[in-house]
Amino acid sequence: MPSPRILTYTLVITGAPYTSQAPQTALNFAQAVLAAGHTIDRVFLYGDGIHLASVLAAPPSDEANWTQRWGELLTAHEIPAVACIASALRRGLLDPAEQARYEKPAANLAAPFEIAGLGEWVEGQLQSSRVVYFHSGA
Amino acid sequence: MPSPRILTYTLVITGAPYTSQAPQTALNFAQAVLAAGHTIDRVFLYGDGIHLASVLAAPPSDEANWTQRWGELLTAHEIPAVACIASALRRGLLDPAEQARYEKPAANLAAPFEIAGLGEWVEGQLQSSRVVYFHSGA
Amino acid sequence: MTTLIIIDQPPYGNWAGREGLDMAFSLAAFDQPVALLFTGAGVNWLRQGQQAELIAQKNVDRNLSAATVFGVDQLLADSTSLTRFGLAPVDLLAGVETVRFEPALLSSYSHVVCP
Amino acid sequence: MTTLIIIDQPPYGNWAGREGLDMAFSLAAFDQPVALLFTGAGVNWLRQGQQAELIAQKNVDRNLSAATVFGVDQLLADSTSLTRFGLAPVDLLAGVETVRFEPALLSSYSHVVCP
Amino acid sequence: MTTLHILNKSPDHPRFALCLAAVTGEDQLLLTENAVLALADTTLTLPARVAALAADMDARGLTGNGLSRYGVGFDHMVRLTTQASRIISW
Amino acid sequence: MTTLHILNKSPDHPRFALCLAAVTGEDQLLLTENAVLALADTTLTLPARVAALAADMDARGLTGNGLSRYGVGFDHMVRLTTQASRIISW
Repeated sequence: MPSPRILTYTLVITGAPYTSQAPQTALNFAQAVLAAGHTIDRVFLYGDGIHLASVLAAPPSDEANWTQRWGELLTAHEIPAVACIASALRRGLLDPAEQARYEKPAANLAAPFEIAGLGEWVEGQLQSSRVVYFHSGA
Repeated sequence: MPSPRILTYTLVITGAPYTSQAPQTALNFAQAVLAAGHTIDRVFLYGDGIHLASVLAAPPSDEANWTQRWGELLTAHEIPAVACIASALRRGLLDPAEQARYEKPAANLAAPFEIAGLGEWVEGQLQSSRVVYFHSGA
Repeated sequence: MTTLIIIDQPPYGNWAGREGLDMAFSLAAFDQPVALLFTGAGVNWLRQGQQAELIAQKNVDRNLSAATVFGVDQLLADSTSLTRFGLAPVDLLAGVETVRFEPALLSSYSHVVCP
Repeated sequence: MTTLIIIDQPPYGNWAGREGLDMAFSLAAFDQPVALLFTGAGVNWLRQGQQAELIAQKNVDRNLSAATVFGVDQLLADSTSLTRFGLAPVDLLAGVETVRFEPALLSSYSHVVCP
Repeated sequence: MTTLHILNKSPDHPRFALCLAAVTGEDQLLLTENAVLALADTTLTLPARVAALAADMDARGLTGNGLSRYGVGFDHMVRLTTQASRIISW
Repeated sequence: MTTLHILNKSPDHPRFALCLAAVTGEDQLLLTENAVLALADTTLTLPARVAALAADMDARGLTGNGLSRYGVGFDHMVRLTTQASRIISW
């Protein structure tokens, strides 16, 4: 057995909640990564995965709110989470700056998620010892 | 050849824009239905299709805004368009009434879309002479 | 005027199957005749002993077991798909009727929806 | 340290392939080594004469033809998939290299992404 | 009773084979979106009565090789929906 | 170099076959979400080194028939990601 070492992770989520299982599988994995003593450098939402960062999701009270559960984990462990700006704008996920730029009536990005470019993903590829993707299933 | 008769249509869209081609295929079909002299009773958005009704979508200026194009057609021909409430709430599509009920910071439903239950789809099945579905592709 | 809803997606990993079930129950709630046909990986909705709460989702097997009580006329399952996934009658929820997926089966339904 | 992006979804009907291309061009823009591998129905991205403007989408063939100029190291296509879709070398965009999809092909890349 | 089958899935999607298993010799198949690639798929045998949306074919470069005889416009798609007694979207 | 393949697609999805074509005898395959149904699919031959998320198996009722020996927790999934020199999510 190799001796345990501390690794760093970037998690990429490309599947949406309430359509795919990706955000919940990713959350369970993230909790296990942290429990094992490793570090999560960042979470990157891409494609349909950006819907995880919508503050407006209102699932029935007997179903999990994945945005809220992810938000709690990210905040507790101070993990940066970024939604890809190109994916977000097309799909109607806006922060106040993009709301103003596109003159839209509202913003709907949940805290602590942020909006940024694919450069954040490239940085994850370069810096983290592991990059794990959580795609939409089928 | 049977003589041409006026038929009534319900269109059901289950695929999201900027992820599937469903809203654009459905729009072209709707225009051809109207051009042929038929009537569209209603458009029903279900599952991921509800994202078509988001007023916050901000695609690049050289790409089509499907919410806007659909809105223009619906308004010009006074066609009711309904997003399934169960699909919409989970995915973060809210009108002001649902925003208030769930105490959310914003609403994002585009005019002239409305939010209602699957009963609207059942009514379409019963009343329209044709029901055509536009699913997410793959 | 019966509507047949075809479920060909497996449970829990994506929502297409579940949204098809909601359509079926909705028709039944409005007293409209409706049948469900499970085929391909979709037959796994019918497996006994599901524990979806372990992945923070809702079990559907109770709803499906009671489908005929709620007004769903038939629960059909394609025999080839059942064999493929090792599902014998004893493994299935109560009330499932085994059929063969073929045009003749579909032809008796006025509406066929494959969500 | 080259990243291989695998595109197995066909063009225009869904966004997965396009989002994979965006990932590849983004790596190239940051001067990171990247290659694209098209397989399955994904090889249809490489067909000459696409007119995506007819379905109100953006043509990608110009971008793909210039991929190596933009810094993408290789455009690879699985030979079996090309044959399946009737694609001979003359039908393809310039600069495509035909390969066989197998573990040995993948093993030379440090990252493999299949969006 | 003739059925119009509208199919928008890529030929390697399981829904594609499911649809083909449901089509009879009298039925009409209409290929849309990614399903038009089936016209170029040399491993497939399509039913006798098959058409495809021309815009989707042209978008994907499916023009030569005698394929254009399959292409139809949205006006024809509407006509097919009026003629069929039942429509299934796969 | 051993690769960890993480596969979440249903056995009838084309991505499933693509993944299997990429797995070598030394590689580890981890089935997640709908891919765990492959353990019940009598038409499939899976690679030697295969595991599956137990929660996804239990959710889908895949408990009996000696299947439980494949089940692992998320802690094991993390361990697999630390041991592999490369990870591919299909």
